Amino acid sequence: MTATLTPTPQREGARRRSPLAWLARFQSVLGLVVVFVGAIVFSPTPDGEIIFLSGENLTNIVRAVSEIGIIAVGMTLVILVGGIDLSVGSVLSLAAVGSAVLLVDNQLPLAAAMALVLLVGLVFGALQGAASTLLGIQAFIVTLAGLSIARGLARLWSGGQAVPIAYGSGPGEAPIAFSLLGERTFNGIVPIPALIFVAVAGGAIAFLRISAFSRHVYAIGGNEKAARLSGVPVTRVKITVFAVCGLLAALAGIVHAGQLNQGGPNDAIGYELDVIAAVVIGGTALSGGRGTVIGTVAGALLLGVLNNILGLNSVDENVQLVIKGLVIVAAAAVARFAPRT
Amino acid sequence: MTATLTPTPQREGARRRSPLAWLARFQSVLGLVVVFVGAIVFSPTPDGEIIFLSGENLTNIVRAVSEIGIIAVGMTLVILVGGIDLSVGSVLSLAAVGSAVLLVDNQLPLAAAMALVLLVGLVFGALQGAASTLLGIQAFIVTLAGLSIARGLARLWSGGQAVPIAYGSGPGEAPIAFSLLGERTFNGIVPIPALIFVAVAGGAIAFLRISAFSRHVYAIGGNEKAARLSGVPVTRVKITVFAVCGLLAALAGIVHAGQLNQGGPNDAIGYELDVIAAVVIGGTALSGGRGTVIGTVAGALLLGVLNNILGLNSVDENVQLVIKGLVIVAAAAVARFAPRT
Amino acid sequence: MSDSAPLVALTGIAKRYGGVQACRDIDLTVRPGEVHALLGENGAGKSTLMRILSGDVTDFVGEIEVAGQPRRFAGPADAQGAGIAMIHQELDLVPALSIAENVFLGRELRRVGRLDRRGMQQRTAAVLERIGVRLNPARPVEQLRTGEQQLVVIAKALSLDARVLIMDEPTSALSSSEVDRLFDVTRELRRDGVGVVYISHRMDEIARIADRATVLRNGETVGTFDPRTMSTAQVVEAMIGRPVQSVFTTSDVERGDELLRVEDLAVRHRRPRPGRRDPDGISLTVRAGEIVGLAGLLGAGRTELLETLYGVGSAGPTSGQVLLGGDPITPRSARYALRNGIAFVPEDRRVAGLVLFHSVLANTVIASLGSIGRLGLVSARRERRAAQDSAARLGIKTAAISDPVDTLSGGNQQKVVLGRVLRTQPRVLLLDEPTRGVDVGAKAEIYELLGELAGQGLGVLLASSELPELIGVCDRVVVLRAGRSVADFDTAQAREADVLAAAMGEQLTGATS
Amino acid sequence: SENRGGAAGGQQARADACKGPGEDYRIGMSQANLAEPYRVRMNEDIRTAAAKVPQFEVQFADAAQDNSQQVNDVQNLMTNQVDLLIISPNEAAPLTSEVAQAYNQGTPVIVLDRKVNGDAYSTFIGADNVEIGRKAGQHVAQTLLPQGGKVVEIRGLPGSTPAQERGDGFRQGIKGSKVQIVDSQAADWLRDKGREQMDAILKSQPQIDVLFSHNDPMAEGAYLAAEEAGRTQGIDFVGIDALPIPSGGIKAVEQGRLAASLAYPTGGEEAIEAAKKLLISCENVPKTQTLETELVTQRNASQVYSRENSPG
Ligand SMILES: Nc1ncnc2c1ncn2[C@@H]1O[C@H](COP(=O)(O)OP(=O)(O)OP(=O)(O)O)[C@@H](O)[C@H]1O
Ligand SMILES: Nc1ncnc2c1ncn2[C@@H]1O[C@H](COP(=O)(O)OP(=O)(O)OP(=O)(O)O)[C@@H](O)[C@H]1O
Ligand SMILES: [Mg+2]
Ligand SMILES: [Mg+2]
Repeated sequence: MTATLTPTPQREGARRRSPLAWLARFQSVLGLVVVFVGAIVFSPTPDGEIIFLSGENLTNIVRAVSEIGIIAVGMTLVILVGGIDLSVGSVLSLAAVGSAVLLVDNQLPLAAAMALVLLVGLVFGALQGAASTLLGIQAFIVTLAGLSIARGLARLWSGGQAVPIAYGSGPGEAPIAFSLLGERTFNGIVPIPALIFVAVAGGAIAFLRISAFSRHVYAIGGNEKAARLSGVPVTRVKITVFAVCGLLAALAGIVHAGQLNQGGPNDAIGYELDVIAAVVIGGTALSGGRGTVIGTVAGALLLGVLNNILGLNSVDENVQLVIKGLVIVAAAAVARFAPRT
Repeated sequence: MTATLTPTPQREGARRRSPLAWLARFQSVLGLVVVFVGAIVFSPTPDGEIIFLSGENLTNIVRAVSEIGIIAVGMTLVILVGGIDLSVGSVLSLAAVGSAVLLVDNQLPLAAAMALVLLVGLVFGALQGAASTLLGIQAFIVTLAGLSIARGLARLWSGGQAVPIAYGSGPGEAPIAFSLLGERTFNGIVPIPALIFVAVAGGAIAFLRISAFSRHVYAIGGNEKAARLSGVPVTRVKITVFAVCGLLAALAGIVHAGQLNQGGPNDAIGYELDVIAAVVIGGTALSGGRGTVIGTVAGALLLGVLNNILGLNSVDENVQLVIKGLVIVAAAAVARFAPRT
Repeated sequence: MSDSAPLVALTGIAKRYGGVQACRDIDLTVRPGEVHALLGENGAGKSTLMRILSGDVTDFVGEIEVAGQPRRFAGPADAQGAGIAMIHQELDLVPALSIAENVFLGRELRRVGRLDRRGMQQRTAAVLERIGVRLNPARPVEQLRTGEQQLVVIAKALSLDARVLIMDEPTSALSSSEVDRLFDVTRELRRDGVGVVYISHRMDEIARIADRATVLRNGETVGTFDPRTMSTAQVVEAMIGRPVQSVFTTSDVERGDELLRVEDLAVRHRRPRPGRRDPDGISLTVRAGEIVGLAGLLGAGRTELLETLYGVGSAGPTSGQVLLGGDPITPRSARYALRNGIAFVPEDRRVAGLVLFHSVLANTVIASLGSIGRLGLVSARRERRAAQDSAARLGIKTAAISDPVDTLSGGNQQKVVLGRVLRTQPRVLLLDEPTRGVDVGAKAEIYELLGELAGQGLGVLLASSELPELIGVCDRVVVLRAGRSVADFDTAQAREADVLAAAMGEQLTGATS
Repeated sequence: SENRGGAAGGQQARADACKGPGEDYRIGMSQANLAEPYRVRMNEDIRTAAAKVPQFEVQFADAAQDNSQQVNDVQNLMTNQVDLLIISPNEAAPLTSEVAQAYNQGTPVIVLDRKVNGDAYSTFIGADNVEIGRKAGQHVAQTLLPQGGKVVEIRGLPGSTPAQERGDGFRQGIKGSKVQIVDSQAADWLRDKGREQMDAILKSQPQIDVLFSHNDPMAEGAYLAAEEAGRTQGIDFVGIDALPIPSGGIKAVEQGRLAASLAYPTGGEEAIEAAKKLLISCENVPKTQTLETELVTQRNASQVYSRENSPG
């Protein structure tokens, strides 16, 4: 037997890094680029200034998408493992109510209140993940039920009415530190929610790049059976991912409460579709195993820019709805027809 | 090698039709059975009569779910091919507005108006299917855009306000025949929308049983590549299925207009989740290729019974939300743990 | 060999996938009444060429002539209309549909406008009968074993009554009895003037069935010849471009201590599973440095045994015991098995082995991330190096390790699975049909690798449907029949016929020639 | 107190905003949602009234019932440098600081229908929901059921302020009479939900004398349910809003489905009036303008309808 184990030569060299191939790496942000350029073109320009590009407007956009964006990071993970989480809007509202009640009514210290609220989101998410994986029920059903349950709990906890947050150190007043969430900072330019969004997204991107966990996430969504046979702790990873999504929804809820100075039990209705839209427009496949957090960030910003530019121009609200739909399809088509390697 | 060998004997005969296996065929309706029995148990009984079981109440339930149910039949097909249609609520509203405008403002004859409205739904659905298959964009994005577009069109067509429908033969009045949609028949017991629902579901079940088309639908959702290699016209089938879903959403819109005597441009917001819930609770997999229309009908009725019994008991609305979520998960779990062959 | 006008003629076929030239300037003819073998290493371009002929791949360079007429197929249905049918290498069936529905998918029978279920089931039963399978045509395909699914795919192609039938590795999951039956049918087809293109990596089959053979190498034609006048060694040399003396290597390794011991293992399931054969009294041992074969007919329970040992068989009460290095273990999950040094290569790489749209890299390292980093973190650089290592060691042919696995040829996909499993540094290796679809050269490499690993003290339990492989590679062969271990041969003495006889048990007496 | 234009630094009244009739003005209108007929009508009233002022151009934004979106809308409008902001807030607390910021920058702000907290705005124009509820209650207690009777209430979205206030007002209105509320269900302001709830209510309530609904669409939905059950005869349906549109409550009263409805005026016209004063004629406007409600019954329905829709 002669066959030596000479490796087949790898034709690495043959692969040229064409500019097209380079561009294709950014496929998930291509839609955003197109919409962004469109927004510049169609920006109102009183006094010749491109309003859309003004620093204030751009930070407004980031702030406006930050809640959706924070949750979308968690939703990306959930969708990557082949799941879905419809409960995020309700959990956001539950967390907002919780923040208000704990700070104002229960006079908890800031750190304790925040920790408790985040824990509620985490546990809620984990329970949903457990119900879905351990009972083998489709995540859609479990989290649809979760949507209903969390909304009910938010209304019960708040007594059905928005709980207003006043700041100060007296009874019935929340610590002033909490009001920072509603402020702008860094020369009045960068709003705190935007910073939190950027931190969450950046952290997630970095973590996904270097962690074994993220490999497990992708493998499960790609082929759960193969992942299990490869020794991936499928159930644990899935539950964790749902828990993270719940946690981030709760974090968004805290931001929401800070932004609006109240915990509203009827807030964020229908956010789940916006969040999923950001993820999917960012190129993540609903079937799992394929997608990136960067794409999700781009998807969230795309929706934000679109909303913003339509708002800046006085387009009729109903016509706006039509244009919005058309642009979303167009942006998705552009990304789809981007060159691929 | 010498042996020509007898084939391995297949032990097909050993498969007995156990009662368990028989029961398993009804797995998709098991959740409904459980909820139904629960509803009987918890029904209010003034004068010893089980209100829930009264003929009128039962037909009310069917009427209440009929719009969701009609669309859910189409949604089942869409989900079976591995798609999803988020636009159905908006298309319903568009069709309701269209019915009212065409009958009342444009004074079209009943048949022409209905045909036109159904055509609008059909074309809208087909366009979404085409955009999704031909451009290769995920159905979620396309139909989310469709949701926005159809809503915008509905508002534009109606001028933003509900278009009331009065009956008669004068100008500004709709043909009296249209008012039948709001009536009951068979001794005032069976509401017409329920009849339409039953007809659509029955027709779909029969059609799926006897048509080659249905095999193609299942095949595409189960293994699109295999379907394509077998010569199944994948694109055509997918577009057809989206078109049918749009058509049924429009039919539901006509029913809706008849039921409420108006075409409201803001009706049916969020219906898409209810419709998808009915389909998924009925055992259809969101990943495609697996599910039945019977299951969907059961899923729709389950949600209807649940709403009804909570309403009959006048449970606090917020507690209702929580109970509803828990029951949905429980029903899904029951169906999941039913025996399987 | 017939000299009549060719049924189809391919000229100058070329096809490029990104940086890979899958086919370049290939000519091929198929004549009526011939079995034309298509040979070549993994990734030589066989499947691609046939996918072009069968209308699956439509963007290519070159000409196709059918019965003298130039044709350009719009899709598989179009090619089928022209009388060309193909059995695809990967079992492309719809899991939830029944056998009959799969067989007639896309061309359902109708009677008075409605689906003719009965008719389709009867005709399906008839084709299945023709290849010697008795399966209920109403059964969902997902309940079938891999081998049975392969038979269904064959039945489906036969039912098309094609004039040109392409079989891309139709026997890779079949055992000898089914193969014989398939060849009987193939000879019938030949008699009826059908042109058959036959692709296989089982060299003995080529000699038995083929009238002509065309060898491809790196997407090019090496030549067309008469397989009956050439030895296997010559054919293999043509394929690989260098001589390979013997495919099989038997290790002369000093056998060490007992690594794995299975004592009277039985698994009883809670729910009845039609057509399943659970372990029901299996005893065997694997020692360090030993390669033990598992032989048995389709459905004898080999896969179930391996899955049970790996802890991924469906749950149920177990009796008997499994000892690893002398200690009793209860494998409950793949993680548990892996932690204890047991690794497993599943039978169906596409369903259970790979994330098809993920890269070679990701698929290679997923089971061994712990060794690539620590504290749950991984270094992309080390990950990359590990994957490149595996690719080089196993000779995985891919343009780049960042390419998705499904752009690899079948055999190379199999090597990716093997590479991943080996990276977990197992003590005991459970292999279920590890060379399915792997070319001769690569097989030799894999066998040699196994020998090498055994030399380092690894114990291997290898299930295979290819008897020559089992006898050639293994030290001992344990035969399973109906879930029991019924014989244990030392391959130094055993002949194929003995193993077969043990596998078939009393059935052999009924068999006639 | 009276107010004039915006307030710089929150204190000093500034006349900058008022540049007289020679200038063109852009007005931003932030609407809470366009799903409620009442709000669509409000926008229309604003549009119609503004069309008569050549200097005015109005830019509309629809927050689709989302507080956060409305914050964005206001910011967009401010970025777009509107000369005056009209806002009908979704809820008070979330929009208070946004409105205050605009006002403190010197932009006059007119708050419509729902209040914001504090007083950092130019003027509030709205009706009094408690008062309307009370009037509805009084009408039921004094006119419809002077001998007392059973009332079923269909409420708006749980937790929303108008639902709360209309319910409270109604209870004040029937206080001391023999009118009794026997059932109360929420239908989230929606017509089809109203119908659904009424279906169930009709099952459990053998006798209903008056159906009081927090808005007209829900009352109409309930009417449909009763009609189907053949029980419209004994029940008087009372709604709120009385919108002067074809699908609104006035028509329903005129056509005999509703016994009465109480007008909830949109204030759109009044808002443009106030804008004219603030921007063009540099006059003072009152800090609060409470709009009067009007009881619409069969007697005056058609007259009110044509009055509300007459041009001019
Ligand atoms: N869809 C695809 N995308 C990219 N490359 C592909 C694709 N399909 C095949 N290839 C490449 O084309 C070459 C030929 O592949 P092909 O499947 O034809 O080989 P084969 O001869 O059938 O091999 P095997 O014996 O392993 O099945 C391989 O290098 C493979 O990686
Ligand atoms: N009824 C069934 N439903 C689902 N999967 C099945 C069924 N029968 C067999 N399988 C799967 O098919 C594979 C082979 O099963 P089994 O162990 O019975 O056969 P085997 O001896 O390995 O024969 P072969 O591998 O030659 O098919 C296993 O992966 C098993 O899980
Ligand atoms: Mg191949
Ligand atoms: Mg096997």
